[in-house]
Amino acid sequence: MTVQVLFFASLREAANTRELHLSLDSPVSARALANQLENEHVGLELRGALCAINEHYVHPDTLLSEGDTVAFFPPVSGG
Amino acid sequence: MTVQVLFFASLREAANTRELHLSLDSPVSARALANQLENEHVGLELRGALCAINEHYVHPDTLLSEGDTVAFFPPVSGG
Amino acid sequence: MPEPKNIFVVSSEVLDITGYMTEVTDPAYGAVASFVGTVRSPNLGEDVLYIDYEGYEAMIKTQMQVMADELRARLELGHLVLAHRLGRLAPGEASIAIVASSKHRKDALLACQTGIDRAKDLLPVWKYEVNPKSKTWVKGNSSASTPL
Amino acid sequence: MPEPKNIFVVSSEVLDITGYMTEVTDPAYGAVASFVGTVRSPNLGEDVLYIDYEGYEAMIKTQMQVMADELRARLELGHLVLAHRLGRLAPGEASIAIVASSKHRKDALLACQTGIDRAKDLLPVWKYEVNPKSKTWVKGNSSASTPL
Repeated sequence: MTVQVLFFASLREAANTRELHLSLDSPVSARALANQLENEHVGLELRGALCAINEHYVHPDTLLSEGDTVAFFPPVSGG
Repeated sequence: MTVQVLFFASLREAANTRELHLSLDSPVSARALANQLENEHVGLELRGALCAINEHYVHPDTLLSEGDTVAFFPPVSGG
Repeated sequence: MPEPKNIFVVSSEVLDITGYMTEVTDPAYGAVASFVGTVRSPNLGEDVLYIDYEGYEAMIKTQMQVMADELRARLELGHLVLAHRLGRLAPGEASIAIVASSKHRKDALLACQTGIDRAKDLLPVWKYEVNPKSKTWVKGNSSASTPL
Repeated sequence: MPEPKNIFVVSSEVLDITGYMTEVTDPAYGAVASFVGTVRSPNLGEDVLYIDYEGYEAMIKTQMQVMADELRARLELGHLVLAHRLGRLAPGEASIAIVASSKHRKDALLACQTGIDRAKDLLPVWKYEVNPKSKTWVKGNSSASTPL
């Protein structure tokens, strides 16, 4: 299955990209995907990050589905 | 002593004036002045009215001083 | 840190809400809150044609100072505008505005909330409401002091 | 009674607070409240040169809908504007605005108070603050969900 991954703010800088398109072999959780991304991107540290799937906050154990947009970002500081 | 008396809203209409200048023989309270005004102005009913002396709310038993401006008005409905 | 300022407006002109917000905005204060009361129509089921606001102008300003002192005693505020319009107002027009800045968002908002409650207690203003069926002085609030 | 409307704005243009207040004002609703957050300087003792606001625009709008639904479930609101600016902002410029009308003054003010708290929890926005001594991502808030 394919998913789109987005990074923001300091995680965008650490990943050195804003957006990835990935093919995954089997259903994985946001947390498992995060672990895979940390292994593939030296310096990317996702511990403490928030995850959203399709623009909604999710628990890291949520499983991804085909076509999902998964975003990883630091705790928010808007306003 | 002399005092200025002001009426507002429905009391202005009932008194048929916005302003009076009165000479009083002796120190009187706002309440005593109100009674005197009701006797002098047919149809003026001050029961339930608020009193202010020199732009500050006062208890009706407050004594007037030379030169005071005494206002009588209905409960306020601003905003 | 700029000196916190009070601005009191009593006027029969249209209230300049945008101007008040500009007046209170200051880089030293990160929060600006406002409350604006407008003439409501329908009211109690009847369309309102207009409301005539009568006020005791000198005392309104004196009581605005009382309000500002009360608010500043309780809240850490930057600049504060208290404004009341008088005269004839059509539905939807602004009759009262409270605008405050603060370093703290809660304080700016509380100034508006406490401020509008106190304005309704303290400001000597009376509404004469005119609709197609009746013309009446709006029943008021006497909590500012003991009535006669 | 007009249909209550939500207006969501995410933009790198100057926030048009006056326009938002006009949008929510309606004779059917007697109260209009606003909260505006502005870039504060000095912050933590240092003059701020500017702040770059980065946002996840699509998700900001989705979360503004979540916020509006939450607010309307609890409060009786008229019209509601939720606006967040992105990009480079100088001290004193408005970064966020919440503007609400209501028949009830308390509800309009509570929409602003609850709204700004929820905006700081929910909206995916990050601040990069630049002062003469340092450039830093402002430490954020993770209360919207369980972090990794």
